[in-house]
Order: sequence, then structure tokens, then C-alpha cells
Amino acid sequence: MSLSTISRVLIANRGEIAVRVVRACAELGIETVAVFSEPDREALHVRLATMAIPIGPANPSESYLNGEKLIRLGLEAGCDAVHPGYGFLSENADFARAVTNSGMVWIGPSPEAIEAMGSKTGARTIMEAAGVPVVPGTLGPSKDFEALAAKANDIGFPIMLKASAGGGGKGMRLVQSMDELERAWDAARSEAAKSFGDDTVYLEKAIICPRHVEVQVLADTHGNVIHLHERDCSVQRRHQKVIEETPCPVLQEDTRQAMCAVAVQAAKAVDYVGAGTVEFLLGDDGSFYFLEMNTRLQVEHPITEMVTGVDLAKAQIWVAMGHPLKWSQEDIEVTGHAMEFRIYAEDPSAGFLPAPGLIQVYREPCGPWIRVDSGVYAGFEVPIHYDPMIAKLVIWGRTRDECIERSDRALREYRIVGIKTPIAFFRHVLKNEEFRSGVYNTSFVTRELLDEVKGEQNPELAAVVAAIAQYRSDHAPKAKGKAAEAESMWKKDARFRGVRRWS
Amino acid sequence: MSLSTISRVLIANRGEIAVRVVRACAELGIETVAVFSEPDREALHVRLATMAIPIGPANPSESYLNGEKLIRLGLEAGCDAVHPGYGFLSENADFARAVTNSGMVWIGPSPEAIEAMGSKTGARTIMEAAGVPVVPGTLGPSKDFEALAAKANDIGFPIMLKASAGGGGKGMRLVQSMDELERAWDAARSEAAKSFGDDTVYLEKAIICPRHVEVQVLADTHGNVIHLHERDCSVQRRHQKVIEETPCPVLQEDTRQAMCAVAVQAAKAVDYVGAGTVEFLLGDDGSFYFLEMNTRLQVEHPITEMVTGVDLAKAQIWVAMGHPLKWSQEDIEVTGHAMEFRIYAEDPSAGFLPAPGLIQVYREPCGPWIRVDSGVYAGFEVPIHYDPMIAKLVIWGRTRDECIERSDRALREYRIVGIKTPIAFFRHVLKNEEFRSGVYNTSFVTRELLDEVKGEQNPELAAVVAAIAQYRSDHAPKAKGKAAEAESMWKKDARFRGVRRWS
Amino acid sequence: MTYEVTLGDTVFSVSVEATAEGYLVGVDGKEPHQVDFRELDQKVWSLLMGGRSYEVGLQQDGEEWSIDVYGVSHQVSAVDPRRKALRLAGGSDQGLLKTAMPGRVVRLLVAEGDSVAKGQPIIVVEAMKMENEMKAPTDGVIKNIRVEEGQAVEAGAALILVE
Amino acid sequence: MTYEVTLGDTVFSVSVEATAEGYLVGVDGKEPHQVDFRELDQKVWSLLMGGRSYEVGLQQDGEEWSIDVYGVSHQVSAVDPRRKALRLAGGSDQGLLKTAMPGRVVRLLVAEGDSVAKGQPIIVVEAMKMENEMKAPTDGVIKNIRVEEGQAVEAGAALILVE
Repeated sequence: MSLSTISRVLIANRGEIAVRVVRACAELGIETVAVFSEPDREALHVRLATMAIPIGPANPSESYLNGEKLIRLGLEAGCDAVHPGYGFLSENADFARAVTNSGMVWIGPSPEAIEAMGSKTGARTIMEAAGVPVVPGTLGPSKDFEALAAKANDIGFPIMLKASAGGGGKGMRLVQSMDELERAWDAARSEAAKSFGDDTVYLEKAIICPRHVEVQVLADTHGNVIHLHERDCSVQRRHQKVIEETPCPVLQEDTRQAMCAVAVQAAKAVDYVGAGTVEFLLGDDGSFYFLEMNTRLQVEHPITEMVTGVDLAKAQIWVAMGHPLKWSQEDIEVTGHAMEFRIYAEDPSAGFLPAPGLIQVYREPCGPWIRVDSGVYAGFEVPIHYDPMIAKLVIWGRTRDECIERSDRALREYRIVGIKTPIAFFRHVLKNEEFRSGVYNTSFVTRELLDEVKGEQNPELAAVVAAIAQYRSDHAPKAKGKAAEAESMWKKDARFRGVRRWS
Repeated sequence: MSLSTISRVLIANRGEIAVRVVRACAELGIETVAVFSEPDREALHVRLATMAIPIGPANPSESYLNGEKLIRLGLEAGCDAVHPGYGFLSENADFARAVTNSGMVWIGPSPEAIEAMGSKTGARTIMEAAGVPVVPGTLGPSKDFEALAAKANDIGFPIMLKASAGGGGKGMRLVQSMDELERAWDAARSEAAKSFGDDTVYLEKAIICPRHVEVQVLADTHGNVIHLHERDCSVQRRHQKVIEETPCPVLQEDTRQAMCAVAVQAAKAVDYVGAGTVEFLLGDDGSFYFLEMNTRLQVEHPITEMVTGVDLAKAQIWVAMGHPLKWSQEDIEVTGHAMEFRIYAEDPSAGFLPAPGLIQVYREPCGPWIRVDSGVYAGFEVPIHYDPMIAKLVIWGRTRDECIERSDRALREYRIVGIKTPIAFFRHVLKNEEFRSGVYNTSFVTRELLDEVKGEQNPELAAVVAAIAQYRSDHAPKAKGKAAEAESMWKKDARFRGVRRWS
Repeated sequence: MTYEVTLGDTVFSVSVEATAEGYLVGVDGKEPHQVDFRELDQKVWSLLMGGRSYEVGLQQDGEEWSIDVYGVSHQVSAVDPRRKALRLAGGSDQGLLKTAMPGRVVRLLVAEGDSVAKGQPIIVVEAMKMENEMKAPTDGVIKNIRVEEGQAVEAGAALILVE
Repeated sequence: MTYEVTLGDTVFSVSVEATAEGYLVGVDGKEPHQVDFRELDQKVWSLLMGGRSYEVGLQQDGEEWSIDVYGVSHQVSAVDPRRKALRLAGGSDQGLLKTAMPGRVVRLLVAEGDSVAKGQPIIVVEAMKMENEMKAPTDGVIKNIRVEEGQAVEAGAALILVE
């Protein structure tokens, strides 16, 4: 098999994952072409890429989801490959096919593999045929509400509605009773359409309080498939992961081996190429159910990188060129423990409601074994149009305990002013006995934890700060309204700093 | 042996190493007390520590070198231990003794070990007695210029003048001929006095173009001593390290083992406790000479941390409490390759002249396997009074090649405006064939490399930027002088960003 | 100067006096402390108080100060009691539905004149691919709908009045 | 508007015209390009030009612009040629020793009236624990010493005049 040249990559994405791809390419000496919608002109991926091209208005369907335009712009810019990131068009087989047909290299699995695994219902069939247990539920996705309601009645509530093309909790709804079904169905379809351009939804029996464990696989075009062990993603809110860790603290070694073997088997079943993730629900008794396979780089891939030393984004590009994998299964060793904290622009104390806005102050934690994959900076306005995840804090420790204590240290250093984030909430999770023990499940993020966060206030300190701030505001030299005062105070201080230089 | 409680640590230092100690303590649940001189009120270590206390005027002898005051303030603040960092009082046996006598725990080796190894000439004697080869030179340090000149004549030029209490290139001078000796002697003594509070200087034969290789050791109070392999520190300017890497790319395995064994032997010879470094000169033929032992945490300790997974700063505190080491020699494995780039406030194109000043913009590189240990931030004024090192960029790669390509990527992302730094110079070093081959020595940083850096300009781009900037300045709405114009332009843009939010 | 400082249900009386080194601040009549208060980044302040070092985020938010202490936010107002009398009492807005989340109105589930029960979903606002179904704050009749489908709304914007 | 832009020995003629999307910029009579020029952080600008993305640091430095391109600094002046005639030619300062490094004068090695040879050390300035021995810029007599021992000096400050 001949090798493909990749010298300039179109990145069909935005945010931190676009930045991640820019970095991987830069290390390989490959140029990158960023695309940006109107509100993203000043986004970090635009700043860091070699080239940057406007792609259209804010609405994703007119910009990051416009496959035809992406391909045209990629060709015009002289790209020889396309990296889709995650979300948007990353699991769209038609786009993958169009990219390949355009003569550019698609950095991902074949359209056939995406189709086989991308349809959650199709993947269930394949896995059932291979003897892997799956969650009971409907097999054929339906656009007919009456049929769906009948099926829900058959299986019995609670049921879970899921977007057929989905992932990341989008288009997903837990439904407790028939009363709620129609509204949930509308909402799930509407979200699914916006997120994936496909409003097909299916249902399955809701398994309450399982653990969510997934296996990273990596495959080349020469038939080699390896796994890079598991990740535990059980800390979720609104069916979306918020903290991930590896290794899974409760997984028995024999279950780990069985799960990893199944994941490799799943990848081989569809001639998988590139980085992929096989997701499972893990029961208390060590039984596990196939959930779905994500046929792209996963948000939480960095924790696997931290414990294995393998750069997954670079490996994707390497195998897309047609090279054989640099490592055999025996080369993959897990050292230490890693956790990822997803920094969302959202307010945990208001039910994790999105909180987009202007980031006034942004200072990342630094120092040993701290990694931040971010798409933002101070002065950037987080747009209302896209996913609320602005950064990922990734921590490595020699042991799980060290990883926890280092995470707490890093979260204390993380300074974001202007938008709400779950940083303080995460510090609470780290103090929680259930989390520290490692024995928790997907129902872990409860109301009690959120109440504790509110209780952590330091009212006397805040009162002192407010009183001083008000005093400064009241005594500012020229009163032109509060905002102008704050601004002028700041400039005075800045000038003072300048003057003081030679004192 | 009973354990000591450490619950609040006085950090007798400033800059990035004070921040490093704050982080280590935070992860161990230990409070920290920062001290700050007048220009350091807003320094990063003050921001991050639990407590912060003014220590005196800018002049180090009245602040960070004032041992008596440090101990008094530490006791008043309720500290039960003192961490000295590196430089300042870290290798001052009298200070170590005074700390111990005050009832606080000294986080470092015993005063006796510091004395034995801290005096470079004394250490030479110990090592010679142990049969380890040392560089030929004078044995007794002298304050008598005539005696020194006579000795220099005996040994023959070139000779190297070195501060007896020294380290880090301070108080060090290469002298080519008798003409230069007196001025060099004055300068070396003056620098030594300022840096270490001791103007004793000795001389030895200058070994031209060796490699500088050192071994990290770690010892506890129970007699256990382990090594954490070597670091190569041959890329230097003005006898000061600028880039370090581990493993040493040219070290043969048998030499590595011999060198590490000698290092452990050296530590055992003085009943060493804590983290220490044994420095060697390495010849082309694999022969090596003992240079000195640094009885404290070394600037470049992070590269050892990156390849071994051991947190050396935390290990120091752990053994200072009286615990046995957590690891035996067999637990220490080296994975991958790491490099450190010292970010100095200095101008490589002006002979690495110090360039203190106000940091206007400061953005660190991020992403996989990038670590920045920094003492600064945007808006901080780098004082003229202290060491010019403001940060350390530390990179890990699975191989040396990956480490190099990742380093280049990180240096491109590193954005510092307001002061000069060697960032562009480092990117040149990374492109240099000699460096890439791994076969280089301490004479590596040559005039030619610096000329290349100047050649890397992009004049046409700069011309376009200057013309647009001038145009904006000339057409700014209200002309109140250039500075005010720039400021008002900025605010206009900021407001524009605010307004655009809902478009 | 002494301020009446309010955080949720808690009220402090805080005296502030400027000094050469910073501010002398007393809380609820206790002995005043010296506070060293420095602006670092544009909206981050360093406080040294009683030997302890704090970093706080500070933004003015209407009549309140929004203060971030290590990721935990505090909404605080500091009022000179002598001026307090001048303030007008705000009207009750119990039946007014406001959005905490900025975003876009995707669906109106009611029309003016409809009767609604407290807790009944009446409008859907979307941001960042998430739909937020908002419920009637009280039993009553839809008096006034202040937004239309597709409209962008800022945080705090009034959407629907139920009476 | 067309500027005469000077970088060391290189001179460009650069035309600039404001447009709705940014600036139309032409260099040395070549066809003008559209340049999208946005301020990000306070002194960092993002440029999109010919499809390529650049980040540059920009500071005004007297009559010049100090421009940082990925760590490489450029000192550039952009002058409207019509105004150029108004400028006065500066006097020669060949014999004037200036310090590039800010710091503190630690030792004067000469007195006014001394004869010195070019390259002879005449003053020592220190910053960040490093002593910088500075040499006579030309043969001559020490005409004027403008600093004293212990004095702090800024970057660019004149120290000693040799004539």
C-alpha cells in the first residue's frame, strides 16, 4: 500500500479540539488551515493555525456543518487532508466519502466503518451478532411517535431516548413516564437535528446508576489493531461527561482484559482505521453491555495519552498517511493515573445552565503534570452558538491519590472571571468520600453536592472586598459613571506600576 | 526515629522556585508562607501562597539573604519548616543550622553535609580521597591575589575562576591570560559576594569544550540513597545553563552506571538527606571528572521528574518529615526524553544582556506534555535586582526526536511582549544539526547561531504591521499623544467586542 | 466611611478608611485590620489581610459587586446607609419570567390570554446546543409576552409576564 | 496614505487604505492585499493576510514600532514622506556611551579628563546579579560623566561622553 503525503490539513472544527489538531500537525511539520464562523474570527484555533479562512455565519449548519463549502475551501487552500475533530461532521459518513472523493485524505475511519458504527442501532446489531451483550431496546429507529410510544410501553419506563447519529449527551433524554414522552421526543429530535443534522431518535431501557467505561483503540491500514486501555466516564451531568479518569478504579483485571478484547474485536469487525472508542455500561457485578462506538477522537483522549505516553492525535495522522502503527500491544504500558475535568461555560448552581459571555480574566494552572487543552483566552467572548466546553484540565499522578491532590491544587490556581464555570464544584467532588473511594456511578452528581458548593462561600472576605471596591468607586477622582471609574482606577494603577519601576 | 510534623512552610525564596514549592506543599495539604521584598509584592509566589509577609527592601542582603529576619518571621507566622529553594540561602550551612536550632524543620541536608559539599574545594578533597577523578587546580581557596596569580601561572592558562560557595555560573569567569586576571578576579568576587554572601573564589584548569552531565540523587534519614539518572546541561551561555535534557544523548550505558554509582557514593560519604545533584565534566572518551555537588533542588529538576514520574519537591518534604523514601532504586524507570528551556529576561542578540522590565503580554504554550514553571504573568514588572530567569519550559516526548519537534511547537506558541527573551534563539538551536545529532558540548552557543537568529526576521510582514499601526495612530479620533491614542483604540475595540455580542 | 454590605440574607457593617499602606477595614465593630489591596490583571485583585494572601475576581454588576473567591462567586452590595433612604423600593416581579441563561428563544408554548398553572412549561430558550424549557412562575393568565421566536435574549432578560 | 517604512537598512513603500473588512495594503507598488487586523490581548494583534494567520506583538517605542513576530523582534519606523521634511537631523553621538541594559552603575573606571583608548573598559553597570563592563566607544578624552556610582539607569540612558 502506497503512502499518502499530508502537508496541509484542513481542520473542519473549532474550539479546543481544533487547537489540539493544530498542535499535533505543528509537531509533525504539517501546515494547518483553520476555518472560522463569524463569531470565531478571534478564536484560539485561528490564532495558532498556519492559515485561516472564514466559513460563514454563526449558525453551524451554514458554517462548521457545511460539508460542501468545507471541501471547496480546503481544495482552494491547497489542503491534502481533512481532520474532522469530534462533533460536527466527524461521524458523518457522507462527508468522509466526499472528502475522499475530492482527492484529500480523510483523517479517520472509512465511510463504511462510520456507517456501521455511527448508527447506534446498526452497531447494536453487529455487536449482538458477535455475541456481545447490549442494552435491551428497540432496534429500528423510528420517526413515528405512535410506534415509539407503543415500544416504550412494551419495555416499561424509565426509558432513554437517544439520537441515532449522536454522542456527547446531545439529543438524549431520560423519560420517567408516558406523560413526559412527547415533549422529550420533540426536544431530543430538535437537539439531534441541530447537533448532527439528523433527527432520528431511538429508545432503550434506561439502566439506572451504571458505570460508564470505554476502551480506546487504534488501528492502521495494515490490519493492526491495538487498545490503549480504558477510561471511566461515570461522573456526568445531563448525560454529559464532566470528569473522566483512567484506570477505572473499580475494574477487575479479568473484566478489563475481556472489555479491551471486545473493543479490539469490534474495531476489527468493521475494518476500523484510526483512533476510536468503544463505550460500555459496567454493572456492579462486573457484567458489561456494549453501548456504542465513537468513530473519532474522543474529548477525553488526553487522559489515555498521559498514562500511555502515546500522542493519539499524531497517531491518527500517521495511520491516515498509510504508515503501520509505531507500537504493538506489548509497547503500551499504563503508568500512573490521570483525570480530566471539563471546564464548561455553565453555572453548576443553576442546574448547569449554559453561561456564555466575555472572559475577562483567564489564568490557567501550571507546573508539574498539569495539562490544559483550551480554546479560549482572556478577552475572548464565548459564543452562544456552540458547545459550552471551553477547556479541559488534565492531571497526571503517580497514584490515584496523588492525582486527586494535584487536581485540587490545579483547580485552586485556575482563575476565570467573567463567566461561570464548574471549577469550585469540581473541588467539592474531589473532597467527596464517595468519589475518593472510587466507588461511584453515573448518578453521582447530586443536588447535595451542589448545595455544598454554595455553602463554601467566604462571606466576610467578600464583604471586605465589596466595601473596599465601593469605597474606591465612591472616591475615584472623576465620576463618569461606575464603569468609567473602574476603568480609570485600573489605568491609574497601571501607570503607577510604570512609574514605580525605578523607585 | 520519630516523624516531624510539617503543616506550614516558610519559603525563603522568590520567583519560579518559590511557586514550585507552593505547589508541592499545596498537594501535600501543607500551608505556605511566602516572603516578598518591596518590588515583589505582586509576584506570583505571593499570589499563590497561603500567607505572605514583607521581608524588606529590594537588595537581597536586606531581604531574601537576611537569615535572622527570615527565621523570626517564620516563627511569628507559626511555621514549622523552612524550604530554601535554590540560590540565596539554600547552601548556607549557618542558616540551615539556625533554622534547626529555632525548632523548625530544615527541608534539606544537614549543615554538615552542606559544609562538606558546599565548599567546592572541600568537596574536591573528599572526592579525591574516594578515588574519583577531579579537575586539576588549587585546593585552598585564597583571598590573596598574588598567591592566586602564582598558582594560575603554575597551572597555565586558560583557567577558570569559581565562587567557592557558588553555583549557577555566578562568580565564574574564564580567564585566557594573566592580563585579564585581576579584573576577572574583582568581578568574580563582587558577583560571588552579591549572590552568596561570600566572596571566596578559587581557580582550576579550564577544560575546554567538555560536556556537563549531572546525576540526581535522593536520600532519606534512614540511610537509603537512590539516583534518578542523569541530566545533560552542556548548552550554556556565560557559564550558565540554558537548555538541559535527559537522558544525555551521548552517554554510554556503562559510563552512565559508573557515574550514577559515584553520585550515590558521594551522597553516602556525607550522610546526605533530601534531593541533591552531583555534577561531572564528561570527556569525549567517556572519562568524567567530579565538578561539585549541589546540596539543594536544582533549577533543572523538572526534566528528571518528567521521565521518572517522581515529584522531587514533594519527595524533599517527605524525607524532611523523617519518612523513608517511597521508592527503591528498582522503582525508578526512565520513560521517554525531556528537555528544559530556561526563559531569561535577556537579549540573545546583545550577548545575552539582562533585559528586565514590564511584561505586557504573557501567554504560555499549552497542550500535551508541555509544562511551564513560571514566576511571572502579564502585567508583572521583572525586577532588576534578581536573577533574570523568569520561567522554565519543560517538554516531554516519547523519543528525543518527538521531544525536539514538540519543543519547537511550544516555543512558537510562547508569547511574551515587553521584554526580550531567548525564545527565537531556542528555535534556532532546535534546527541546528549539531544539536539535533546530540553530539555537542559546552562551547555550543556560538556567535554563528546568534547571527542566524537575526537573519530570521520577516521584514515585509513587519513593514505591513508598522504601516497599519501608524495609519491607525494617525487616524485615531482624538489625538492626545501617541500613548493615549493606542489606549483609546484598544478600548474602542473592546467596546466593539461587547456590542457585537448579540449580532 | 461605613457601608452596609449585603450578601444574600447576611448583612455586615464594614468600615473602610484609606491609609498609606492600603485600607483599614473593620467588620461589625471588631477591631479594624490593615488590608493591602492591589490590582493585578484587569479584574483580579491581590489581598493581604491578617498575613493571609487571597486572590479575588472583581466585577461591577449593576448596583452589585460580583466577587469570585477561588471559583466560588458572591453577589454583594455595599451601600452607604446615608444614601440608602434615597433608593426606591422595586416593584414585585413575582409573575415575571426571566432567563438566567443568555441565548435564543426557540419556541413559545403559550399565547397571550392563555391560562397556565405554576410549573407548566411556557417557553423554550436555547444556548450552546442546549434547550432550556422554562416554567410558569405562578398560576395565572399570560398577560404579556415580551419576546418572539428566534429572538436573541441576554442573561436576565424578561420573557413573559403571568398575572 | 503611503508610508516610507524603514527596518534597519531596508526601506519599503507601503500604501494603506481603510476598508469595511480591515485594510488594503500594498508593498512597493505590488498589487494591494486585504489585511484583517484585530487586537486580541492588549498588545497582541491577529493578522490574516493572503489566507495566512499571524500573531504579532506591537508596542510603540518613541518614533518607532517594536514588532514581535514569533519571538523575533523588529524595530520599524513608518513615516509619511510629506511630513518627513519637517524632521530635524539628529546630531552625531558617536562618542556617547549608552547602556542597552537597565540597571545600576556599580563602578566608574575613569574620571573626567582621562584619556582613553577605544575598547578600554570605562564603566560597570549591573542588573540581575550580572556585571556588564562597558568599553569606550572611541579613542579620546572623557568629556562628561553623566552618572554616578550607585545610580539606577534605564535602558538607553547616556552614561559617558568621550571626545
